[in-house]
Amino acid sequence: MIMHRKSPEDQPRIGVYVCHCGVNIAAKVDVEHVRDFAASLPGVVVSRDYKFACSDPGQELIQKDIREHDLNRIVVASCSPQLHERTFRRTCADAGLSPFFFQMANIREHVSWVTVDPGAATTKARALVAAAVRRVARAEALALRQVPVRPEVLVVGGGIAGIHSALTLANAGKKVFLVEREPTIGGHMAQLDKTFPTMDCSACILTPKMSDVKNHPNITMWTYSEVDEVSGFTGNFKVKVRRKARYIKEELCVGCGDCVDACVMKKEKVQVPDEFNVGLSKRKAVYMPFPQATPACMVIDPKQCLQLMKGKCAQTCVDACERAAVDFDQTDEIVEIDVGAIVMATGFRPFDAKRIPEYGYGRFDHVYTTLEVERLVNASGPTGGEVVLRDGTVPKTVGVIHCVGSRDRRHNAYCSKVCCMAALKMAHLVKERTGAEVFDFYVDMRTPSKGYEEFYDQVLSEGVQFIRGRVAEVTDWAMTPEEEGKLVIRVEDTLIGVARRVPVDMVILAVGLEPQVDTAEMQRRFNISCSQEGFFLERHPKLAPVSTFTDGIFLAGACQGPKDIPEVVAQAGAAAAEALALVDRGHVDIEPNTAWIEEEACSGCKTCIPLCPFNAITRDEEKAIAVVNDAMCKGCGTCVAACPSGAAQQNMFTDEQIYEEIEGVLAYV
Amino acid sequence: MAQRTPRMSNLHITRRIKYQNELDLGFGKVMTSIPGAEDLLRCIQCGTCSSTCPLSIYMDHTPRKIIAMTRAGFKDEVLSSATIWLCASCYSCTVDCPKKIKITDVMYALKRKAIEEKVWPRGLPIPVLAKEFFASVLRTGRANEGRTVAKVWLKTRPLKLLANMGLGLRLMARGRMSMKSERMTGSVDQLRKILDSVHNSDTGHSPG
Amino acid sequence: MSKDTPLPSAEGFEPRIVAFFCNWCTYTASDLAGTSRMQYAPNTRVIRVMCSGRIDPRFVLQTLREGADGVLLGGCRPGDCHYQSGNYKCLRRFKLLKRYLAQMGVENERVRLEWIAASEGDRVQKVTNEMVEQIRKLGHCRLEQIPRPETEPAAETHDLEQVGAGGMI
Amino acid sequence: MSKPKAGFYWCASCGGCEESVVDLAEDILGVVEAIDFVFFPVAMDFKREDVEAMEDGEMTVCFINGAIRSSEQREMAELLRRKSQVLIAYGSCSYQGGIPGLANLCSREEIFKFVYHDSPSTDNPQGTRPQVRFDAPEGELELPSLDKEVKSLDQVVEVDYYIPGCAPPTALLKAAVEALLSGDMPPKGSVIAPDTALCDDCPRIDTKPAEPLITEFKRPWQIQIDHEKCLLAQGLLCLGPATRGGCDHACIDGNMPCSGCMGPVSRVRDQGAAIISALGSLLNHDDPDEIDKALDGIPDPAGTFYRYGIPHSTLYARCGITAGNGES
Amino acid sequence: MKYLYYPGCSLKGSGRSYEESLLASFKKLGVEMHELPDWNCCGATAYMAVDEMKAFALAARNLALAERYGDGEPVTLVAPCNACYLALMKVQKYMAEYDEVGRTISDALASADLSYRGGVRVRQSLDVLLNDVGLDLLAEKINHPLGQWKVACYYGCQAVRPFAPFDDEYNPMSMDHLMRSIGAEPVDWPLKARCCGGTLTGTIPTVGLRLSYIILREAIDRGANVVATACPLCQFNLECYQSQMGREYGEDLDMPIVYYSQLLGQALGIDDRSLGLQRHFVPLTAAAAVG
Ligand SMILES: Cc1cc2nc3c(=O)[nH]c(=O)nc-3n(C[C@H](O)[C@H](O)[C@H](O)COP(=O)(O)OP(=O)(O)OC[C@H]3O[C@@H](n4cnc5c(N)ncnc54)[C@H](O)[C@@H]3O)c2cc1C
Ligand SMILES: Cc1cc2nc3c(=O)[nH]c(=O)nc-3n(C[C@H](O)[C@H](O)[C@H](O)COP(=O)(O)OP(=O)(O)OC[C@H]3O[C@@H](n4cnc5c(N)ncnc54)[C@H](O)[C@@H]3O)c2cc1C
Ligand code: SF4
Ligand code: SF4
Ligand code: SF4
Ligand code: SF4
Ligand code: SF4
Ligand code: SF4
Ligand code: SF4
Ligand code: SF4
Repeated sequence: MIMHRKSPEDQPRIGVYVCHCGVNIAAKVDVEHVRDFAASLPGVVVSRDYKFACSDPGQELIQKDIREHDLNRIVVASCSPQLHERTFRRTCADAGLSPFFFQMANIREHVSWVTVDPGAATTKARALVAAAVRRVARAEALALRQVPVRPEVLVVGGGIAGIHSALTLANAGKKVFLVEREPTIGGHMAQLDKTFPTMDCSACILTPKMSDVKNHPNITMWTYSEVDEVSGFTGNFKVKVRRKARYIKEELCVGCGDCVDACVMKKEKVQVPDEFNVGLSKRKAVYMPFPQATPACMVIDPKQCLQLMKGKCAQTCVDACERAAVDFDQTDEIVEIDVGAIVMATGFRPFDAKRIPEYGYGRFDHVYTTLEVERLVNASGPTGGEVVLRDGTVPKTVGVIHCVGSRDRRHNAYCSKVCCMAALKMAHLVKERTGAEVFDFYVDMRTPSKGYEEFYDQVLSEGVQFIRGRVAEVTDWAMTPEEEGKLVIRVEDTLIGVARRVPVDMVILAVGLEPQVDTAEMQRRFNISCSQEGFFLERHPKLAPVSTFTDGIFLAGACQGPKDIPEVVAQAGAAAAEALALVDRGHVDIEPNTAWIEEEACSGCKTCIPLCPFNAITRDEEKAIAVVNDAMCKGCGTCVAACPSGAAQQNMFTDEQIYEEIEGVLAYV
Repeated sequence: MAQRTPRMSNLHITRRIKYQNELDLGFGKVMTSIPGAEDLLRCIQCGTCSSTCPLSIYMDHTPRKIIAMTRAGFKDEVLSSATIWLCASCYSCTVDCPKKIKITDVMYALKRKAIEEKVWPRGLPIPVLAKEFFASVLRTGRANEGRTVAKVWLKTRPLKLLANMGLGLRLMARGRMSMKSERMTGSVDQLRKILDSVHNSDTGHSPG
Repeated sequence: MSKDTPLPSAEGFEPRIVAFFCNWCTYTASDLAGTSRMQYAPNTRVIRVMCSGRIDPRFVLQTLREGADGVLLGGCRPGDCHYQSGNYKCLRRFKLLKRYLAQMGVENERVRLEWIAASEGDRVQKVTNEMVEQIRKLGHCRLEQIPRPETEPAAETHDLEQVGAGGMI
Repeated sequence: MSKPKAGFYWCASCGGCEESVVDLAEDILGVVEAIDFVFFPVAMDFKREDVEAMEDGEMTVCFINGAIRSSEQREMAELLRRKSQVLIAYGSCSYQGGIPGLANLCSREEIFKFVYHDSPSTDNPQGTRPQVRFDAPEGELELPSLDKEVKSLDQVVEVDYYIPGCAPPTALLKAAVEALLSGDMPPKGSVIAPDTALCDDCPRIDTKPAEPLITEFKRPWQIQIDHEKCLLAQGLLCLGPATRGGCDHACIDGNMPCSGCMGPVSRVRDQGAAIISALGSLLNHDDPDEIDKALDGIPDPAGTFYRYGIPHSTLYARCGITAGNGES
Repeated sequence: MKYLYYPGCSLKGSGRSYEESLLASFKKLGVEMHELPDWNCCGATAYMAVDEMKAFALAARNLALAERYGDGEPVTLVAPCNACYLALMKVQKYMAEYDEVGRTISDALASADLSYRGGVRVRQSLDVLLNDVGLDLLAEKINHPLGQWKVACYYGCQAVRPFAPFDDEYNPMSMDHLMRSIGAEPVDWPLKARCCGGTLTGTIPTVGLRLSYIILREAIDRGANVVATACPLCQFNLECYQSQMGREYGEDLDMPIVYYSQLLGQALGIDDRSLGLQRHFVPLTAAAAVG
């Protein structure tokens, strides 16, 4: 229920609290001065400064003042409302004051952190406080809306992050939909051979979890599927999932592989690079990404299959399948589901090493990425675990290059966090498998987690040669006879201070982690934000690392930023817990910042009706006026701004409140 | 070069230490105010510049070290270093640096500082070359390579001039060099005005 | 009312700019500028609205009337609006409003619409500094000089694509 | 009981407001019967001295139409304010500046220059301009001086009520007179007219689609106007959605779009901005170029959206003129 | 197609044959080149080291003249010499990016009643040939394909670094494409954009010579029988010091070093003299016979 109450009868009695935030604010803004200034503003009864307003004593202070001074309006001048508005609203509510009689002035993010001159910062803080005081005087008593929450959760992405989130939620008894774009779940972890630092076999620890997902009664797993559309809001999302045509009936296929053997694409040159093996092997049109793929079900690539492309093929696969699972008539299917919360676990994309042409990837056959070598050293990989080069030889010298695409302002300025360890792992594995002389070119060695430094120590003791220096170039330009036919790595050995040329047989590029290509598209579809580097943006890096700015949507894994498996799993658990906390409560409180239309003032001009993005406005034909359905209104205020009669109004953002704010920010000298 | 067995007598044992008061700690910061050198302090000492530089193998300090020394206030060492004069402005380092530091510009700035403080290696014809070049431009608006080079050699290494006479004559014979200067079609006054204006501006990056 | 606000003297003139930022993108971006400690001119005061679609031309006029020297409107990039298309509505009103403002002698640079995504803290910094600089050059917004010589209703050049592109020189 | 005394005076006006009184037709007799006109320069031969001779507050009511631009108009407004108990701004010019207010888009000098020199019909070889003082054979003559800008009545004196319209609908005048006579007046400062926008009682509202209905703006002469269909939906700039009703949709009935003479409704601060917002929102283009192209169809936004209210507009009101004491 | 042309000092001196062959080829291709009237020295490399602002000022004056020449129309200024190209690009960019440079240079120009507002597009001649003239038109106009040449395309540093938008800074290909289009065979080699030593050949010859030699050596090793350059300084270093290099490293070096435009001219059927081939020390013809 919303009460449309005009300003209450009683005069505003306002309390103002100017927060120091330790020194975050106080070092720039003269908080005492702002406090005194606030005290002089009309309606202000109490004005204080305080070290940490959001701390318990800070909140208690406010509550005490509310009771003792009979305050009916509160202004806290501190950080961004995005951070602590809820905290202080709760403070007010707990002291018996409607939470909507609270107003925040952002003097940290918008003032102390961005202003050089303390005088100017103080002036700006005063303006914002003045505006907040004037605005809060116009605040109205509103009630939170309570909306029931659906108990189901959607997990998008079936890497280790998505798998772990889904299992946690399912084990807590919630129904989970897991939507994975590829034909199988598993993500990048499935492609890894061993995992640092303990070097357990990736498949051994991942495969059981994958089959748990498949078999869990609470999990609906849709692979080869994508989310097309998301609407609704926290607790009540409506999601359209596109289940792409596999051309194989999932319920019939047992993954025996007879169809693959039968497929007409016998010759390698008509086959296509195998995605799972990062192009190191080829596959046919009908395939299963890898033996433990989950579900163990084939898929037919429509961009490859002759029948699907040209409508002409002997269809040997159809004949081969005893279970008659091949079905060329399948089409994409759209399923609509309702969920209460969403966990995004869409992972990362490895940096494309071609973007650093000086390293010769794609130009020289013997330059590989770490991910490719993961497949090379893997017993079920394209070479059966043998480290052999594209020309069939075994490398005798190998160079591993760090920071490829990372810590590089021309590409990604950030550190990819896992590649130092991945490079060390490669150095170790390659040395172990081939006995080659391994050179490791690093800029800074970053091994800060549990057991990581110990791993570095081990690799050092194994005799890998570490050269501190960022490689300038991998070239086939030989200066000496020994360099002929080799790849020469040009680098400055910065610890010794000389330029070196190191000839090697094989180069391994430790590529960084990048946001998925379609992150921007996903951001739009799910209405969440991205940070500068393109990963999904968390609500707060420390205090809300798995929440987004859109309520009800949480983040897990490498889609939020580069991280390794232990961290991914920890975060996936956290995201599941947050989602659980939401759906388990059964309802959510929704801000009542909805629009409403003053009946007598509305001329029924129909201006507002087509503007509402959520079709919340309809025309009451009898009264010949417009009416807002506040369950559908999300409070954008577009109709309010457009109404030429001033009949449409928005709770919490009334014209008067904004006019007060305008006058407030300008009355500051 | 064959490695000689070290003997106590030819082991050079020197004591090396840099005292804080010998440094110019603000030097790096000062340099960042020069257009192109603004990112100097961001260097992570990765050495890409040194390894891509075709000349680093001749340098007394690699470009990376020059950046480190500049930042750390080793002003005297930097300005008297041969490195800055060996830089051929090929811009390899500038395009390769992962921190987008415009090292070539830093090298230019250091050269200018060295000239300003009169600490360039004696006998190095570069400043003279630039001066002659400037004179030529002021006279005709254009550079005459032949004349300029001849004059430089005359002033710095007269013997060299003789040695290169042959080349000069061959070039002249092929119409590729002339002692007669090309000139701008208009008057050089306008050009002078422009240069005077720069000269009188307060950029602080013109040694004047 | 701010009628008591003394006008800053001509020298040492510091423009006063009111910014209306949408909650989801531009306000978040300005928070990000804060958390990233990007320093910029202190002349703007941000008023948060849920969507750039809430920005009523009346706010802009009222802001100028109250003595502001510039108004900055900020919304999500085209296609990124949290409410689907509020930013387009804002753009259309803005374009019409600018034509009127031009007739009233309000210089083009004083009222500006920018699309700034949540991740673009640096654009908040850049746009603010740029605008402060431009308005410093123009000086105080002296509407009291109306009537002015006729101004051509200047065509608005603020195109969706161009926003942020930042023309050369 | 003596009849209440009333005055009716014109300032910068076209005469239309007087016509509207005449339009009362036979009702005028009733008015004259109930009220004693003591000052009505258009109709009766009273002089300024007669007014000056009155006691302060002697007139019960005085209607002033027309905007204020000259010294004489200002003096008369002040005089009549003193002499009357209730002062009513009659008509758009008096209410918000009206058509004369558009002159504020140009400077006084520009106006003089055009009128006395440049206009095609001017023949003024000596370049003579009117002077405030002029030595004629008959002696020194004095003319009123022209103010720097046009103001609404309430920007010069306090106004009690407003009757909007260009010219005001007779029904409103009648209603005002009746209310006055019965003593049942609304709160001071009110606009005596309905407080909903014109669309409310527009006969075409049902034909107005609830969708972004504008793709281009057209002038009435450019199209064959449909008699039934919402004019806005036909691409004509109808200001009805942002304009107070009470005009009995006269223009609409004449197949002409509303040009906004009744001013905004009470909750709207600025009529022009309101219509800018509404029309901008309803424009059916997302592409910036398309938007611009459509907007080119409004060559004079200030004159179009503020045709009757430049002096009262939000922006203009910053020009140092008091905002007026009225609703808006 | 019409362009404004900035020759720079070298193309009037040691690099004359570059100008001769380029203008002749452009003419044959129907491209009009108008020499920028009253141009002055671009202020390149040597000058930057002594007084950067003045170097910028010199370059900027040319841009200002070009902009004025355009009279409001967009102008493309073609600078075939790498050093000039870089100097012009650099001042343009720095004027826009650094307030201080922008201000000082604008003031300096203003003192001589000039101004520069960023309206000139500076381009390397290779860029124009590849992207405006286009390989298709070239293919049409070629009447003497040069099958005998295995060309090491040598771009030098400053054509592709650090500002050039038209080609890859590590492995540039535009000249390679051009050579292929005239029937020659470009060799694949890694030193296309490595530094030739620039002015070091004159100032610190031991180093300069070695840099040039490394390039020459690699070109030979990769099977080239001619080196094509895009820069008068590179051409000078590689050709004029060849005998010195030979002495220094005890080798018989006899590699013709020409401008790509000279090969292009030949393929277009222009006679050798008009292409300035007689100006070279190592004759092209001789090597062709060998090759
Ligand atoms: C070469 C290399 C070696 C590594 N070695 C180790 C190691 O030894 N130890 C370690 O701890 N970490 C290692 N890592 C890091 C590890 O791979 C990651 O931490 C982990 O895989 C991230 O898991 P994730 O689930 O977040 O993302 P991902 O594994 O990328 O999974 C994301 C999943 O989401 C799916 N998806 C993406 N977009 C959509 C969409 N729109 N709709 C539906 N589904 C979508 C993808 O198909 C994918 O299945 C290594 C990384 C690399 C590159
Ligand atoms: C100098 C320094 C600076 C840092 N700066 C940063 C920074 O800027 N940013 C950042 O992200 N991180 C920073 N950190 C790290 C950060 O402090 C820790 O990550 C964080 O405090 C760990 O929180 P915690 O709750 O796990 O442990 P703690 O903060 O150690 O809390 C553990 C609590 O458990 C109590 N406790 C212990 N044993 C028992 C018991 N048996 N029974 C009951 N109670 C018990 C303790 O009394 C204590 O209150 C910094 C750390 C240090 C040392
Ligand atoms: S986080 Fe916010 S409320 Fe808490 S101390 Fe800092 S500024 Fe104050
Ligand atoms: S489609 Fe048929 S043949 Fe192919 S794997 Fe499945 S069950 Fe076996
Ligand atoms: S983790 Fe290591 S290799 Fe990866 S970006 Fe960071 S420092 Fe470079
Ligand atoms: S505020 Fe926005 S969502 Fe709500 S009714 Fe108005 S237009 Fe629709
Ligand atoms: S725009 Fe305003 S007046 Fe028109 S229908 Fe909507 S609420 Fe009513
Ligand atoms: S390349 Fe850049 S970051 Fe690396 S050492 Fe050189 S200057 Fe520093
Ligand atoms: S510009 Fe100078 S320092 Fe940089 S790579 Fe070239 S020669 Fe070396
Ligand atoms: S817009 Fe005009 S024509 Fe249309 S309904 Fe409203 S008043 Fe009538």
